[in-house]
Order: sequence, then C-alpha cells, then structure tokens
Amino acid sequence: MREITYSEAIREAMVEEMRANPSVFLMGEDVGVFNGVWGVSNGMLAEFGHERVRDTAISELNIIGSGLGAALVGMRPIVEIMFGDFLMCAGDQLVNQVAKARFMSGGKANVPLTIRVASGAPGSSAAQHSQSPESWFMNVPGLKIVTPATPADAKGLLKTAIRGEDPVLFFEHKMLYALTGPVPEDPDFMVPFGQAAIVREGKDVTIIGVGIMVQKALAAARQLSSKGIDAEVIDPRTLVPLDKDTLIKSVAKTGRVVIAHEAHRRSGPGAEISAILAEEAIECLDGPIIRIGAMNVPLPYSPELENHVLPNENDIIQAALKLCGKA
Amino acid sequence: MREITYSEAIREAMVEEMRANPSVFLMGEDVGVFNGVWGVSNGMLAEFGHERVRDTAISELNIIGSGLGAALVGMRPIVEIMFGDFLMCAGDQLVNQVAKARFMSGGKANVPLTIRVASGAPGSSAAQHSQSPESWFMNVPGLKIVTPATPADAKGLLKTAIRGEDPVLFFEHKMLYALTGPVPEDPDFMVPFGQAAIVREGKDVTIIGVGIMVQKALAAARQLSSKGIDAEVIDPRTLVPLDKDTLIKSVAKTGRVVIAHEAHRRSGPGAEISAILAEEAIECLDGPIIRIGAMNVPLPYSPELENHVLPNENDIIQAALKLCGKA
Amino acid sequence: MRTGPEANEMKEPYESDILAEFFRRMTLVREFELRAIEERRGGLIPGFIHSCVGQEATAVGACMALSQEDVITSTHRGHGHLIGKGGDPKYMMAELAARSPGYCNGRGGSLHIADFKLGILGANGIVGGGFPMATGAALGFQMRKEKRVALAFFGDGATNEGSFHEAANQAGVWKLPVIFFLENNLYGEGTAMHRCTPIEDLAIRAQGYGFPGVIVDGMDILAVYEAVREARERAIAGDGPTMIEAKTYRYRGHYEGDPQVYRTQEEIQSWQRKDAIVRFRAKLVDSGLFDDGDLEEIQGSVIAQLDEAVAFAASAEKPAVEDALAGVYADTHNGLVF
Amino acid sequence: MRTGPEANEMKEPYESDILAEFFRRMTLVREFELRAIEERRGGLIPGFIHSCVGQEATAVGACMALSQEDVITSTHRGHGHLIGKGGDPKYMMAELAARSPGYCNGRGGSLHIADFKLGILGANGIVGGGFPMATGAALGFQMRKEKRVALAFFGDGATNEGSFHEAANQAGVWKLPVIFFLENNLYGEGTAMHRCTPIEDLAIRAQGYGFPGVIVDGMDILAVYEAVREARERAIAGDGPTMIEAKTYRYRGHYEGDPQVYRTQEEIQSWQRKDAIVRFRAKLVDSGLFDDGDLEEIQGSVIAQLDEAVAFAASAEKPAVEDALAGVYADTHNGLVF
Ligand SMILES: Cc1ncc(C[n+]2csc(CCOP(=O)(O)OP(=O)(O)O)c2C)c(N)n1
Ligand SMILES: Cc1ncc(C[n+]2csc(CCOP(=O)(O)OP(=O)(O)O)c2C)c(N)n1
Ligand SMILES: [Mg+2]
Ligand SMILES: [Mg+2]
Repeated sequence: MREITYSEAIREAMVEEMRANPSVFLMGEDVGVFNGVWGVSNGMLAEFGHERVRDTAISELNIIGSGLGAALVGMRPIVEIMFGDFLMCAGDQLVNQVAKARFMSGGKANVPLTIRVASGAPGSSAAQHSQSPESWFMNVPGLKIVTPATPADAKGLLKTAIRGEDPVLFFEHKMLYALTGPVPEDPDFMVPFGQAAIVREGKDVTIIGVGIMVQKALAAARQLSSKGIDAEVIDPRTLVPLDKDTLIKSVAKTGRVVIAHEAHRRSGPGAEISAILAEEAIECLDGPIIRIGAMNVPLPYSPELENHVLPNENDIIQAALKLCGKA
Repeated sequence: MREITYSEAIREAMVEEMRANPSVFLMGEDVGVFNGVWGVSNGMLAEFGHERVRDTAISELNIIGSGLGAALVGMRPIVEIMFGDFLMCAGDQLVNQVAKARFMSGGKANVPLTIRVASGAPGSSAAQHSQSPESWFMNVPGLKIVTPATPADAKGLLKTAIRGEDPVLFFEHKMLYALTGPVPEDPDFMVPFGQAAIVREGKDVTIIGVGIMVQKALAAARQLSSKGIDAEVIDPRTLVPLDKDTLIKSVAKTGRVVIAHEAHRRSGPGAEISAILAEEAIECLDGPIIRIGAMNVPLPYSPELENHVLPNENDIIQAALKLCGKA
Repeated sequence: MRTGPEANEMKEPYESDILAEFFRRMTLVREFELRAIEERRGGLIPGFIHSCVGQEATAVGACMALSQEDVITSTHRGHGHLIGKGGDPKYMMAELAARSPGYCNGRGGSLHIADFKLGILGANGIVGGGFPMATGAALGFQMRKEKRVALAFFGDGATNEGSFHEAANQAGVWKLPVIFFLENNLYGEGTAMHRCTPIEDLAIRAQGYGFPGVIVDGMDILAVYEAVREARERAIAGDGPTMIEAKTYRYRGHYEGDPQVYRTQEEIQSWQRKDAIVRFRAKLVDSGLFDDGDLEEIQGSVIAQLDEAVAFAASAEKPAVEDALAGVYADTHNGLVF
Repeated sequence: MRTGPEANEMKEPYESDILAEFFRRMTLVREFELRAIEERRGGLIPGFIHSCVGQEATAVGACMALSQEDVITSTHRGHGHLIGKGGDPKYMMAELAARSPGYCNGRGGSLHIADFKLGILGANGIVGGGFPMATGAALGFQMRKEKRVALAFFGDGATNEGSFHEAANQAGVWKLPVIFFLENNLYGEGTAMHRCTPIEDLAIRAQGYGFPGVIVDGMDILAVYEAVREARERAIAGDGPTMIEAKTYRYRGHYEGDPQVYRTQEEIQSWQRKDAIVRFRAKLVDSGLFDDGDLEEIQGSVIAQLDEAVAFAASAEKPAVEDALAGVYADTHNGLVF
C-alpha cells in the first residue's frame, strides 16, 4: 500500500468527502490563504475556493457554535481549532450547545459536526500551546472523542466522523503530522468508532496508549521484548465510545496494565480507563494499574523541564518492568 | 454549637473576611440588588455597598478573568458563578489564564481568587442548569477544587480559599444550601485543604462521597448498618489537593470501596479517585471499585427521568451490599 | 425611534386575515403564559417558567415577518417566539408538563423547546448561547443559495456576552442572512440595564460590525413586523445582517417567584399602559375591519385551544425510564457510548 | 486620523531626555528582535518568536506615556511592550533562552514574560486573553482609589474575540481606568483584516461601550505617546476607558518561518518607507537637539547592551529538573496538590 503522512491522510479524508458531498466544508482560522498553520489544509483553498474553505475571524466560540448552526440546517461542517489549548474559548458552545442539542430536543437535532483539534506538545511551546485536552470533555455526554495514532486511522476515523450524525472532537497530535504509514486508497475506507486496535499482540503486559503514546508504547514494547517481556499494545482509537471489551480481554490475558497518554496524569483519559478496569476487571489484575502521563504541572517552556514533565517511552518500560517484577 | 444553614455559613465566611480585609470583595451576576439568585449574598449589598458587592454584566468570561486581574494587583476577589453550567463560558480564562498565571511567570504571580460555583441538579432544571462540573478542570494543574458537604466545611473551606494565595473553584451544591448544621463562630475557624473527613467510621466498606453524596452516603450507611454492614464514610472535601492517604488507609481497613458523586460517571471525580486506588492500594481490595454517579446522559427535564438518571442513596446501598456479598 | 403610525392608524393596508392573526397569536402568547403559570402552581408543570407577558408584540411581530423556511434561535423567555413561529401549544404544554408527546419528549422543558420542521432551532438556557447557532444556520442558507434567513432573539443582558460579539462580527464579514433581534426589556434578571451596560441604545453596537442597527417600539406589533420584514429583504438580497432593537418590557418577574425588589410598581404600570395587545385591539376596532365581537371570538378560540392543550398534556404519557438513555447520540455504536 | 505634526516639527516642546529615551527604546526594541531572531537561528533560543519589527512606535510610545505604577497586559507579540515598560533585555533574553534567571525562570518563554514589579502583568499566548485581566487590574486600582491605570495591548485580530467585548463593556459601565490600545497591523496571522472584520476603523467599536475611540498614526511615536497620555488623564480623572487604534505594520512574518503568502513585497515596502525609527531619527536631527553622532552613540549603547544580554543568557544556568513542579501553587499542602 502507498504510504502517506498523517497530515496527508487527514487532508485526503477531507478532500474526498468534500468532493463527494457538497454539504461538507471546512472552516477555521487560517485554513485557507495560509494553508493551515499545520499545513493540513494545504492546497484545499485552491481546489474548493473561499466558499468551502473558509478563513474565519479569531473567534473559536463562533467557529464551533456556527458549526452547530450549520449542521442543524443540514450542512456537514468540519471546523479546525488551531491549538487544542484554544478549545476552551468555545467551552460553553461545546458543553452546553453542541453536546446537548440532540438530547435536549428529544433526539430530533442532527449534529454532523466534526471538530478537528491540533493537540499535544510540539516542543518548547509552553503552557498555552502544548496541552492535550482529550479528557476535558469526556465527562460531557453527547460528544464523541477520537484520538488517531496512525495515518490510516486518521483517515478512516475522520471519514467516520464526517459521515456520522453526531459531533466529534477529533484530536490530531501535532507531532504525528509528519508520521508516515500505509493508508488505503478506497474512498469508502472507514474505521469504526468504539473498536480498539490491538497494534501488537503480547501476553505479559497490556500497554494501552492514547494518541501519540501508541507510537511510544510500540517502541517500548520492542525494547521490552529484548528483556524477555512480551507486551500487548492496544490503541482505543476512540475514547468515547470506548471499546472496553477489548481492553478487558487483554488484561484478562496479561494480568498487568499500563495506561499511557500525553495529557496530565490527574483526570486524564487514563483515569477513566483505569476506573473501568478497576470496576470490571479487577479480578484479572496481578498488580496495580499504572498510569503514565504528563506531570501535573503546566507545560514548561524550557526544553529540559518539558522533557522531564512529558511522559516517554522509558516511563512505559519502567512501569512494565515493575509490573513484571523486573524493576 | 449554634446551627446555621450551608448558605448562611458561606455568607458568614464572606462577610467576616470582608469585614476583616478591605481587599476582599464579591462580584457576580445579581449578587447585589437581587441578593443572589440562591440568596447566598442576601443582605451583603446593604452592609458593604455597591463598591464591594458588585453586580456585573452577564459576562462570565470577564467576571472570572477580571477576578484574576484584580488578584494580580493585590485584591482578593470572590466571584460567583450562578450555575456551574455557565463555568465553561469562562473556560479559557480558567484553564489558560487563572490556572497558569503563577506557573508561567516562574511562580511570581499571586492569584488569591475564589470562584464560588452553584452546582448540581436542583430538580427539573434540565441539561443546562443541573450539571456537576467538579471534574471538568481537574486535569488542569494550577486550580484547587473544593466540594464542601456540610455547613461547617462550607465556612471553614471558604475561609481557607479566601485567605489562600491560589485560585480555588469552590463548588456549592444547590440542594445543600438549606442544610442545617453546627458551625463554629470563631472567625479564624478554617478547614485545611487536602484533609479528608472521616464522617463515619466503619470497618466493612468504604464509601467515598463527593459533595452532596456525602449526605446520601451517610443515609446509606445508616441503612446498611441495619443490614449488619458497618460502612465507613469519607468526604475528601477537596478534590485538588486530594488526601489520598486517608482514602487508602480506609480501604486498607475495609478492602471494599464505593465512590459516589452526582457528576456523570464517565470521567467524573470518581475516575481519578478510583485510578489512584487502583494504582496505590489495589492489593488491599477484595473486590471491584464501584463508582456511583449520574448516568452518561444530559440531565433530563422530566422528574421521572431525572430521578432515574441521578445517583441516590439506594445505588450506594446496592453497591455496598454487592461488595459485601449480600446482594 | 421608529414606531408604527400614531392615532391607531395604519400606514399601509394590511389584509384583515393577517391582522386577525397578529391579534390571535399575541393573545395566544399572553394566555399561554398565564395558563402555564397556573398549571405550574397546580403541579402539572415541574420546572421553572420565564414568562414573556408584556413582550407579545416583539415575539409575534418578528416571527410573522419570517417565512416558515426561515429559522429562529430563541431564549429562556421563548414561549412567545415559539408560538409566533407557529409552535403548537399542545406540544408546548406537554413539554412543560414533561410528557412524552411534548416537543422534546419531556427531555428539554421550557428552556429547550425546538421544532426543526417549523424552523425553531431551540430555546436556550444559556444567555447568548444561540447567537453562533443563528449565524451558522445563515451560513448554511447562504452557501446553498437558499432564500432563507436566521433570526436570533436575545435580551439586553445577552448583548454583553462575548458570543454576541463573535457571531455579529462574523455575520458582518460574510454578509450572512441573519437578523439580530433584541428584545430590550430593560432588565437582565434583577439587574437594570443601565447598571451593566454603558449605553442606552444597544442598536448602535451594530455599527461596530458594519451593518445597520434599527430601533423600534416593541409594544407596536406593526412596527416590529415592518422592521423585520425589511431586514429580511436586506438579508435575502445579500446585503447582510441587521440588528433590530425593540424596546419592550416584561410585566412579571424574571421567573415565577421573583420578588422583584429591583423595580417599582409604577414602572411596571407605566409600561402596562402601553400594552401591545390592548393598543392593537383598539387599532383593529378603529380600523373598522373588526368589531369587539370578532375579537372576543378570537380570544375565546384561544382559550379553548389552551384548555385542549392542558387536557392533552395532563393526560399524555410520561417518558419511560427504560428510555432514559435515548437521544444522546444518533449512533450508539452498539451501546458503547454510554 | 490623528497624527503628529508633519514636516518633522514637534507640536509641543519635549525635553531632550525623553526624546533620546524614545529613540533609545525604539532602537532597543528593533535590535532586540533582530538579535533574538539571530540567536534563535543559532540555537540559543528554543521556542518560537513573533517579532514586532515595524511596531516599535506603538509599543514604546504607549508605555512611555504610563507611570511605572501603571500596568500593561501584553500579547504574543510582546517584546516591544516589555521593553517599552522598562523590561530588562538581559532577563528577557535569558527567558527566551529558557534559563533560570529569565523573567519566568525559563518556564514561560516569549509568550508569557511578566514582571509584576514593572507592572507587566504578562505577555499572552491566547489571543484576547489579557482583556479581562486589564479590566480587573483597573478595578483594583479604582476600588483602592489609586491613581493608576491598566493598558491592554492587542491586535486587530484579537478585537474579534468575545473577551474584548465583555471586558470593554464592563470597563465602560464601571468607568474603569483602562486603556484599550490596539496595534492594528492589518493582519491576524495570515488573514488580512478585511477578510475577518467588516469595518475599517476598529476604534468605532468603542461607541458601543460608551467611551471614546481614537485613531492615531502608529508609525509616529509622538502621536501615540500623546494619545495615551490623554487617555491616561481621562482614566485617572474618573472618566473611564479610552480605546486607541494605532495603525501600524509588522515587517516580518507572523512568526519566524512564516512564508507570508498572504501579502506582497510592495505592501511591506510601502510601510517600511514610513518607518517609525527612521522618521523619528530625522525629526530629532532636524530639531537641532541631536546630531547623527548622538544617535549613533545611542545605537551603539543598545547593541552593547544586547551583546551583554546574550552573553548573560548564554552563560546562565538552565532550570533544574528537580524543580519541575515548582511554582504551580503557592501552597502545596505538603505536596498534596501534585
Ligand atoms: C451564560 C448564562 N449566564 C447567566 C444565566 C442566568 N440568567 C438567565 S436569564 C438571565 C437574564 C437575561 O437577561 P436578558 O438577556 O435581558 O433576557 P430577559 O431575561 O430580560 O428576557 C440570566 C442572567 C444564564 N442562563 N446563562
Ligand atoms: C485564542 C487564540 N486563537 C488563536 C490563536 C493563534 N494566533 C496567535 S497570534 C494570532 C493572530 C493575532 O492577530 P492580531 O491580534 O492582529 O495580532 P498580531 O499577530 O497581528 O500582532 C493567532 C490567530 C491564539 N494564540 N489564541
Ligand atoms: Mg432583558
Ligand atoms: Mg494584527
């Protein structure tokens, strides 16, 4: 299969859907003339024009809120939030309008709205340009939350989001944009929500990775195997809905689990995953559920501090070794 | 000791601090002329005048953000957010400014800002006036999060908040405002952050209650005792910082744990508490960690549905019975 | 201030049908509110009510200037908007009573009533929450080249939320077919407008967004109707948004139970003397097109309709708790999202 | 548009000290930016830089009209503001280099530099993030009856965020001693102002908040200085906020590395011909108070100061990872909050 980048995969999903369906369009800050700050929408203005690749004012609240309005009258907006850190500028629209519109209307509102969010720490970008907000809206019923870790998943999950009828927060890790991988060309290739990927099979310890940490978990697993530990790596791919069956099945097999995400440890996505396992699979566990995440401190500018604060491959290795009694 | 309501206890804390310190003042929507939608600031305008009991425009973002600005120049603002549901209107100010001001400045910014938030379901108020946002900002380092469950704690914790140097989200459950209890008159009575209260000792099962669920846990414990189960009820009182030692010690004693909050189950405060226990006390557990919380659906208007969706005393009882093998 | 012609004269000839309908809907709004308040006291309605008694002319006048294909976003004080846009009191009352056949199947209540077929995108519990929704809907219409507009109702208090600013700015840039319709009733909850807004005429804010701001007498339904009709024409012609500020007043508390310490009886009465329904009724009689009997007949039919609505609501089924999780998502991915 | 007098004449007599200081600080801003860009290329500075080259007159003119007790809130493009308000390039450069003695101990970087002693409440990574902070600080001053003001710097793009609206409205109501100082450089990142803002002169938005909006030539430091001085007097006198819109331009990309596909070289050059430093320098020489030698000496001292700052930064210690958790809270409750 041809290989493309995560960024190209996302663009391809958008472009194909926009070609196929005139209701689909893209709007956000600098997505057009500037080609997107992350370059994801590069060239799309040239193909689709200002009508369908819309540069907005710097107004996150209105971007997301008018995405909802457009969805309610039958459009299928894709909106881009340049940095996940800015999501909270539209917090109320997300929590009180977008998430609840369907339910409050007795199930009648249709909200096919995809919110693409560039998240994670791109390096020395400090506290307001580095956050991983994946868990910030998990407590809010009505949103779906997606965290692709590979180019293929990025494309397939984005298509599921755009073609679906519910609002989706689609988190793209900035440091994954350049990652290359095989991506199907079939325009109907879709990755279903709520289906975790077992990206590496193993029997000794389960490593659940979220977003970019899937890549780090795989690297950790390779190193662990050289120490005689056979790690299973699982990518939930969507946090809401969450495929807990696959997670539980894996834990039932290995008896050991490490959960890794770049978000801060406290109340990150790992808290929910851990709590589910502690509620539904505790009898399978041979040891503690270890969570790996950023320390509970705003992301520092200093590269040395930032490195120290962010979770890495070695943190996963150490946790796995500890669980396997080899630390 | 004289008994007063939770609401009076909060007012007393504010009034005493305002009398003692000219830097302390209150602002928010309808806190003055209207005496507060919940009546908490009743009479305060009469005592302190418009200068120090300030009715603001309907602008949550500016209310919280200007609380930060005033704090940075040496004031000690108390701001009121009328419904917790509206917190996200100021989401960005909370997450990116208030929480991070100190850290980003290298520890130099002082942010003595208390944000009082009326939260929880007051009954048939539907999806935008009933939420329990306690966990929404737990992933954001820099905020302290307080959930008083009794009049005395309300007063003592609020004083700690007002006199402290960090921003505090202070969640007042609407259905607790009328709750009566003994409250010390000593103007220096303060309840420290990070110290859980063992509100009932017991040996069979630990029930950790957050906010109003502490009261429901106590009621459940009374009923459980008639079934021969001796429940320990613990109120963390502050979610950030969290007194995990007390929780772990209790679980080490009982081996069984139920966590109850009114927030939705998914990624509510219980997720973090459960994950901590699964990480640090799993060897003490004789069974699953059970979380009780609202179902993952926006709060419905219909009283029947709402009742069904919200957690109650009986849910706690059933969980405890199950853990004790009596269900 | 732009007002309808004085002395109970009509500037332009209106068909008697539409005049009757103006009267009928305003009466229906007024009576609906009074009846709902009564039924709330009686226990049929569990939630709170923000009545729009006094503001009938703005709600009905604005909505009747729209076509059925146009959409509105409404507010916490939305019953008038819903009825104005053609909402059925039966399903409204059933929703207030939290019953299954209510507009939101009992899930939403007064604050969240929506009917997408009628172009009612929803009441809203969040002050200012509907602005971006209206600009987004207008964007959809513009992109599809449909001759439709979105009208956002809002109050004086809502004008101070950031959402107003962001939506108005973007609507101005894109010349979206949207009408920002302000019902300025001088108070936001218990806070008088002059205590939280530094200007008297909020319509001047429109200048900052490059579109016209118009002030109308909100107690004069024809003035409201004409202003909205004109704004709609502008919008449809591609000339962009209009902000309309209608000066009006709510007679009752912010919500039922509000002790109203923030205003005087005299102030309330001074507005009641300008009552939109009373004035319009007199105008109809003076026009010679209607006599008192005609209007009482309309009034009677409205009461009958409400009796029916209440009976319908009271006997309607309550939602079943087994369905508590329904309607959060279109697709539950085999139940996984819960 | 209000501009300084033409033909290199000065309307009012300025002391030569302050004139020299205007020149020195503008030169320092310009040279600081160029040096920082160089050091970033050289690897000393790890993070991104939004330079304000071209906007020296607005930053320095505005800040020098303030007293040291006054405060400012700054933006992502804040180096000029910091230097204008008295910030020390040594600690700024150390912060950009992520070193311990930097303004934020290496935690903040360019986007977050603050110095509470100098009244610098902080640069900001959030567009529009500083507005409420400025109104809040002004509220504190007003409550304590101090003769101090808060000045919020912001860009044309930021004017479309809801935070601007909410802060301006509340400041207008309370007549807070705050100055909303807009550096309108015609672009927000790659989006030209006319593509996201429906009006040309943003200052007219002030009318919607009941306070004056003033337009000045942002390439003329004396015009900026005088406008801010006047606004400050208004504020101190209790007459409330002023919005000042300074028309200016940034010569370099939005950030270093920006390919700038959104504008032409001609446009950039047309603004460079109005360069604030060049024009002011000519004015100083024409005034007879300074000769070229004086000004070159100042320039030389600035370069020397920057050499020193870079040397300081390069040799300064890096933050220790053991201290990674420091500074999140004042009170860690025995370490519990982490
Ligand atoms: C974001 C938000 N803030 C506050 C409230 C509480 N609240 C409900 S209605 C209201 C007053 C609104 O005033 P206005 O916009 O003038 O409308 P009116 O009630 O006068 O019709 C307030 C403050 C809310 N529902 N949402
Ligand atoms: C809330 C938010 N949205 C978007 C951005 C990304 N961003 C950074 S600077 C900028 C442009 C700001 O334009 P303007 O206010 O005119 O300031 P200028 O860069 O021209 O000085 C944008 C969109 C941000 N930092 N914060
Ligand atoms: Mg009002
Ligand atoms: Mg700009």
